[in-house]
Amino acid sequence: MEKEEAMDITEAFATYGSCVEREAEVRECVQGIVKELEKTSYSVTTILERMHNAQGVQNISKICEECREELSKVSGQYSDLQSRVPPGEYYRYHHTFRATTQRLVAATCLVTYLQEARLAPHDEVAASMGLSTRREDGFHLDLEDYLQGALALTHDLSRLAINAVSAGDYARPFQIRQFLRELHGAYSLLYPKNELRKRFDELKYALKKTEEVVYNLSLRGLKPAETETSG
Amino acid sequence: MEKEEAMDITEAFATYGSCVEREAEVRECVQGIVKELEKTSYSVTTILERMHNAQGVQNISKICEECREELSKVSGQYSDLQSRVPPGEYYRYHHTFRATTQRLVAATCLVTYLQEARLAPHDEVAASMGLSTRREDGFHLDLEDYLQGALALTHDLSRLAINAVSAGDYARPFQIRQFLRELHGAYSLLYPKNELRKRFDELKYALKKTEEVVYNLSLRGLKPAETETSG
Amino acid sequence: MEKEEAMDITEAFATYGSCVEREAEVRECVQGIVKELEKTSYSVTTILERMHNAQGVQNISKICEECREELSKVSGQYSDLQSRVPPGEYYRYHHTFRATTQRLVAATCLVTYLQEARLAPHDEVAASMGLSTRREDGFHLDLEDYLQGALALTHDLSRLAINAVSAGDYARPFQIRQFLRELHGAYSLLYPKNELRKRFDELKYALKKTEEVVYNLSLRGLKPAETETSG
Amino acid sequence: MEKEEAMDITEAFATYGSCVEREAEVRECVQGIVKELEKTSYSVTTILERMHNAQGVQNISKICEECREELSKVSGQYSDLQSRVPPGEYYRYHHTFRATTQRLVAATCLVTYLQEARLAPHDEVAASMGLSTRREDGFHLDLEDYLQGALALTHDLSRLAINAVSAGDYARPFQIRQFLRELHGAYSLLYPKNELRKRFDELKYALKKTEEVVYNLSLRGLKPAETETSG
Amino acid sequence: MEKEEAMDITEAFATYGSCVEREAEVRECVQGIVKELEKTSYSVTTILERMHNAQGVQNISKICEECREELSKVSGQYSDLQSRVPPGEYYRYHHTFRATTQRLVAATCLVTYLQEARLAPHDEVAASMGLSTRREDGFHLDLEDYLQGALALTHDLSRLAINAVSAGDYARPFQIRQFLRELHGAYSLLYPKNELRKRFDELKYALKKTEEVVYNLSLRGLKPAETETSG
Amino acid sequence: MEKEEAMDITEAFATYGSCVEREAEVRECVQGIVKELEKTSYSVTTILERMHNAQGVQNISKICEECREELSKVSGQYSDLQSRVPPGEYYRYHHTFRATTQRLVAATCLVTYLQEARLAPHDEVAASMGLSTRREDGFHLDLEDYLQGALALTHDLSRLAINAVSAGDYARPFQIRQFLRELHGAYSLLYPKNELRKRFDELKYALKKTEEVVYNLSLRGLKPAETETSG
Amino acid sequence: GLPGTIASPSQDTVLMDLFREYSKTLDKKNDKYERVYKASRDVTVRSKRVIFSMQRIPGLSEEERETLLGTASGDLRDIEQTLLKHIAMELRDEDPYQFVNAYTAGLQEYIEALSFHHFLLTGSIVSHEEVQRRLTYGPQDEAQAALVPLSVLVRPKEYILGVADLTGELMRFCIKCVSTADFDKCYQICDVLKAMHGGFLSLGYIPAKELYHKMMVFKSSLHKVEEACYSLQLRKSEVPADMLSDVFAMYDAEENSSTPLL
Amino acid sequence: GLPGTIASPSQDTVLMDLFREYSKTLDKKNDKYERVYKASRDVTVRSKRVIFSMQRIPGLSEEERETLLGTASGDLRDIEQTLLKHIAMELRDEDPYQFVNAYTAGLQEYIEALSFHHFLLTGSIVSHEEVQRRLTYGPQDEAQAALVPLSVLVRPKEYILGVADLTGELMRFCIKCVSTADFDKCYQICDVLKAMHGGFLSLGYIPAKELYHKMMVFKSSLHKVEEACYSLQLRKSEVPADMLSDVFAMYDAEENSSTPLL
Ligand SMILES: [Mn+2]
Ligand SMILES: [Mn+2]
Repeated sequence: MEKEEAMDITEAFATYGSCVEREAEVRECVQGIVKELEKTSYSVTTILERMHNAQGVQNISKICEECREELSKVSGQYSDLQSRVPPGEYYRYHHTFRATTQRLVAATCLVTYLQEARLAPHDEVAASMGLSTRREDGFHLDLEDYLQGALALTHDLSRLAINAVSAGDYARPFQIRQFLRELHGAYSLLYPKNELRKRFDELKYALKKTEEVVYNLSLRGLKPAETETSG
Repeated sequence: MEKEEAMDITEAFATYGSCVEREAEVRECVQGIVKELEKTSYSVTTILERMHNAQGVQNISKICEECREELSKVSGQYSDLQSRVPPGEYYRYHHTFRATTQRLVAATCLVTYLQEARLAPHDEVAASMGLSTRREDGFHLDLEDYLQGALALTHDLSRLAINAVSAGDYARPFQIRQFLRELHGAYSLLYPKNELRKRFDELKYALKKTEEVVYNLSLRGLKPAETETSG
Repeated sequence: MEKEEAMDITEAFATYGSCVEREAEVRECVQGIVKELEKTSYSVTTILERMHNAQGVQNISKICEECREELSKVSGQYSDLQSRVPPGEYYRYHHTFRATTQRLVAATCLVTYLQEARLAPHDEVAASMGLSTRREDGFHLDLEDYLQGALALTHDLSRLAINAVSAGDYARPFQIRQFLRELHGAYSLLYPKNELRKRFDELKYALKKTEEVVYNLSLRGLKPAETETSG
Repeated sequence: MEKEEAMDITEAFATYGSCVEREAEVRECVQGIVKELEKTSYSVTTILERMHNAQGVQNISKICEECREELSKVSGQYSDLQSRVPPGEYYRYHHTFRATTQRLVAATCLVTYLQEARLAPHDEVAASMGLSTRREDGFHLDLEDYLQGALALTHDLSRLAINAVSAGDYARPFQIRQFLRELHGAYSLLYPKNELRKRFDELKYALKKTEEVVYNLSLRGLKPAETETSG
Repeated sequence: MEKEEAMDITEAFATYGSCVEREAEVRECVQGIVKELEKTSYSVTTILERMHNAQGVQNISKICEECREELSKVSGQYSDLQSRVPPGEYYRYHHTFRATTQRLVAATCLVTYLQEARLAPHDEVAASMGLSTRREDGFHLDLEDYLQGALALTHDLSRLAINAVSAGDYARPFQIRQFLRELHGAYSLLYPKNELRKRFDELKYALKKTEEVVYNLSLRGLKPAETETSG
Repeated sequence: MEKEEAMDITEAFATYGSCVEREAEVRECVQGIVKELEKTSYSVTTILERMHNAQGVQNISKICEECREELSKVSGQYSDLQSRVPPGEYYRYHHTFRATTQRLVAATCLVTYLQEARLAPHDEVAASMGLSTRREDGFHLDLEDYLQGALALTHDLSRLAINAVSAGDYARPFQIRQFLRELHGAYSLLYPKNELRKRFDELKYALKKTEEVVYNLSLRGLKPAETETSG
Repeated sequence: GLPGTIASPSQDTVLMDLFREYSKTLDKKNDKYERVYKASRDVTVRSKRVIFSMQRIPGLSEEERETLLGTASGDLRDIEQTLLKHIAMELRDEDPYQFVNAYTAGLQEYIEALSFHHFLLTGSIVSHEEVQRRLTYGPQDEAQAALVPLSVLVRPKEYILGVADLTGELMRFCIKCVSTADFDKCYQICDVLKAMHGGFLSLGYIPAKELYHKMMVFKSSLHKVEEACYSLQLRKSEVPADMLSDVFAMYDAEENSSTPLL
Repeated sequence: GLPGTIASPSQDTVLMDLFREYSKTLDKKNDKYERVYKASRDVTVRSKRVIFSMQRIPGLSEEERETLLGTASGDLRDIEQTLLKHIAMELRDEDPYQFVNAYTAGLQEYIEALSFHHFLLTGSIVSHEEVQRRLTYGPQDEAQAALVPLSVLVRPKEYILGVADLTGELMRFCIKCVSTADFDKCYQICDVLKAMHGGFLSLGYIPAKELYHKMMVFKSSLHKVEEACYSLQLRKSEVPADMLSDVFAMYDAEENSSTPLL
């Protein structure tokens, strides 16, 4: 009787063994795709860097177009990822692509702001990355990742305010200040905690810096006429 | 235009805020249920402890019945848990109930062994806990948790071998040795790594200990006639 | 206005500072007395160490008497302590004498066990230390300290089981196992957590060790006649 | 047989031991020469520190000459080093002189920038240190060491931008910003990782700092005439 | 035979025990005196803190006088310490008063700088603390403690530069920068390593911070007339 | 005025610099000698390791002789060290040779125990190392180093008890237990604290291990005749 | 049972009965601890919200500011009268030090919120007495009048730790004030922080590890505020004093109406 | 460009061109490193499997044992001829020390497997020379005959670290042998481990942190094996030597046929 039993165990464990192996394969495959996403994210960052140049400030719309093109790859990469992560196991691999996703959210939100002077909401960003916003759909853009990513653009904006002045564009700091104020108001509704709180504090610094630029321009009468409407 | 925009953001963020809050509630609720599971696990352990007493060795079947009764609660508790964990978020909360689940697997496997002298396979254990074995079903008994839990009974078995001798039951050590050998063979198929490897090494020690008991009995001619068939 | 403000704050810090100082004084004084208690505890431990010698096993009753005498000092030392701790602030200084109290409880319980083969209950131990058992009485023997202290004797008992065999006393391991099992049953009722849990694990280990001694004796037919029924 | 066995092992350990010793000897000798290089590097750093003084900003060409003279010692010291490191074992001892080499590269590149407003390329720096650029030649200037070293001058440049303004030299910050941007563009091509990534982040920080200086000058109309085109 | 031996050991260890106790007494006594030094050190720090207040900058000479008075206690406390430390055991207790001594050196040097705009040398500081500078004299002010202590004032100076500006004193940052540069030059001669190296890096940081203050003042034309030559 | 001042500082720091360098030389020299002591210590350990071999137990006296020869070098090495450490600075370098000294004390005490079954006292060990026992003599064998070193042999003894049984020597564990008990009694007189306490705990552990060996031998009737009385 | 004999089954039952008693006693204490701990956690959450809402003040109009402070005042009163009172009732007739670890975190956060509110209203730091007074509850009806007054013990430690946390909030508030050009508030905060720094220093060596860590955070907050004041001074330096108001008028023209005038 | 002038666009291009070159060089090296690293990882995985399969030996029949060792031998040969040879080809004409970090882990695991296999076959520890010999590949055809022989550099360090890891496997093997009553093997392992312990001690202070950690693990393995031998000796002590064989005969009667006779 036990003989038979033992064979059953052996069989069962042979099956278990192959399950365990398959999992290791999935993990490796996921890491490979995340590397690709990482590369795209790096390219976009490199393109965006150009907006801080004197010429860049004047060519922002062109820079944004280039970014959009690069970002358009992301959708396919996430679809690859999605096809590798078994349904129901999104959170099993979440930590491996979390940081990269947040960087891509930041880049997307920055481009949207530069093109349309508004914050891209969760669903819009998710859609542009080929992702759902709903957990029920399995593979999605997690709300927290969106919220953290979107808050990561403040540093670049306050730097842009400075460089715009050097390049003679006096209107932009006023616009940026306005946007940062709105962001501040919006995030205030969330009672930010932990990681988000840190980023929120960075927003305060970015806002302070931009306010100083605006103050300095005002002091010197370098306030552009056309900002009246957006200030 | 921006005014309107700002309002949209505000609205969107109010929604985001309530999402974030709901999540904190789920987490707390999950922890509450895990505490209940923990209590059941503790009760079963306390009942099982009695098998090491002199009287216990003779009453193992009664002890096992009591355990079964206690373990029958588990199914309802997991169903509670399942109803709280949103679909697709199993692995988001997995770490909170992982250790407890493994302990319950260990108890279940131990009872099954004591009653039927065989290892309960993954599907059987999962079924007795009211769980699926398939990840696709969302809430399930993870294979790794089963494998680690099932390997955790070796310590108790080698202790039972010792106490059985003190209580004059000379047959049991022979049975236990046989079972540990089969376990060893089965787990060998998995090339155990990391945590599982540690438990596998413990199995080796349990086996060594039981072998020594068997040797000591053999040396003194205390080998029971009826073990011939199962040895 | 700021001047005044600054003074308010300075005052608040001065109050805090003097409060910290007063507490430090009481603590220092308490620590002085605790050192005395510590010395008594150390003496008792040194006396008890002798029971592990070959001659010791035969002289346990004499060793116990010596311990009792040394322990009789404790009552006066606690009364000193009591006079130093302001009423209603028992738990303010509790951590300074907690560990020592537990060691003394352990020693008292060990002596009582060796003399009378039973666990000294909370009120009895408290009385022998000149303490109340009720929080309402201010300075008392905390229940948790009793429970942790009483559980600390298991290590010494399992060691005694070993040394008793070397000294030819084969009955004692059977008694010790019996006592450890009773302790295990009793403490199981408490659902031990945290610190108590660690000690409970030590009890389990001591029990296992002692079970092995009993097994070795049983195997060799060295079971004493009167333990036949419970072995 | 065991005797013989033991001897084999002993021999293996003796071989390993003597190998370790030989390596330790070479390493000690190498470290001695590295100390000399370190001293030269320290001298150059001390000379360069003077450029931050008010008088220094005006005497940069003189400071650079002094540095060149000090740096001319380096070539002989590397030739010493080369004679000590066995052929084909360059990377065996690489870690002992790596940090120092990078510091010397940084100093060399800084001097070249101050004299000629350009980045000294790999081969030029290697030549000035008496080294080859090709691994096949054995002792050479590792490309990565060059790249990391060359990136280490950014901190000093952003500090110079600040001090130049204090000393009334308003053109230099514009030049430095230009150079840091070029560096940024060039290094972006490398997809910097690990150690290089950290240095790249320092470059970003230095660039941002310098941009702020340029902004402050621009705001106050202190832009020098010839930078109008690129500012 | 063993009996006798055991007695010898007991006797020897009784002697060792009393040695160990005597030592513990010395240590305790030394720690008591160090606590007193500690208190003086904290008083001086509290007084010095006032220089950062808006009114403080104008009252620096008064603040310094108060410090001097407090520091005059130090000499007696060190003489106490000296009487307790057995000859030849200075370095046995060195670590217990090392940190405190360095803090006192720092305070002394800071006061001297504020009063006389120069660095107090080793012998002068030692004399003011009632100590020798020579190791042969046993109890002395160790050169390293002086060097580390004197370097510990840089953080406070760069903070003072900031607060002086807030209080409308624009000349002080220029003076502080000058002093920090001289310190930098002097400490460069020591080729600082280890602990001193860390403090030297702090000096560099403080210098950089102060240079930024000077830059901000220069940028706004707030350079005081007399520093024109050295700024 | 500042000019002159600056020069003074430079001069003073040049002097300080040469002091600092001289010290570094002494330290380096001391470390060199300590390395030699280290080597001797390792040789002795390697020789002693042989006593754990199957044949080793029978050759203990020969092993001890070899150790003595090796240990005889120590005296000269300490005399070298003494000549390098300036008077009054023993405790300045104490930490550099402390661990090595303790290892040498441990080896010496172990050899003495193996040869004469007694603990070598402080003065005897010091004498064999060519050292004084008195602090007043400057360079000496510190009492604490002796006490800690002598307690470091317990691990090796409990291991020897095990290996002696494997080699068929059943009497040795009884002797070792006796010696460890005496050590325990002796060190109990010191009321061990801190580092010594840790070693004392190791002694307790070694004693317990050895008691288990004695128990296992007693259980099997392998008690040697002459230890009957003290076992 | 005498030595050498085995404890009888009745002894076993005696032991088990005793431990059943012990278990009840332990459970009672643990349950109370748990209830106090949960209440304290709720105090933390709600106090954090009050603090956060007050952080919105810079940039608001005087009117909005007053409304907001009024709401905060109500919230604080509510925390005192529900959660903290609940804790006080649990602690009645207990040694409060026994449960202090259960409620210290919540109490500190409440003190942080209260002192923040008090600072915004009065510009001063709330006193220890005032805090203790607010958490001492008078008798509610005749029957209870004879009892010891109900209260939550506020040790100086909780008071100081709560106030130490306040410094971080003041720093954040100050940074926001620089943005909204509320210069007076910045200088006021800087002065208060410096006074507190002096207070901390006067304590000398602080044995509490907690406080030591908070001191480090506090120091960095102080430096940030000092630098903010320094940069305000630099701003001011570029405009002759009499020109300043004109500049600000111009500067504010483009502000929307919700920004306060200087 | 001269000082004071701004680098021209052409200089910019020159710089960018240079860095494109640098980038290529870096990529080439990184890619090679990556390839070697991946191959090394595969060596690790496959060596671990070989080790694991050999751990099954205790309790097997002589015949089964030989089959198993034969398979292991083939697997090892395969690892050498594919993966490790691949690494050797990558390293041809390179400074091997440059890539040593990429393949050290795999090489150590291979040495662990090889020395385990060698020990089970011969009872001795494979020599460093033998390992190096196996990883030195002769010319494959005429065209290559003139080249330096292809090889993976085995530093004494890798050899020692691999052998240090072997000790853990020997401990596991020994514990299993106690279960299956293969006493001779236990004593043999104990002797070898003691000899190795002496070897490690003779090295004196070991500067490599890695090796230090392995030493600690080794020591605990050694103690476990010593205690196993001690308990075997205790077992033996209870039966007169001439009775022993009878006892074992009895003991083995109930074993299934796959358990070897003593
Ligand atoms: Mn806060
Ligand atoms: Mn291994």
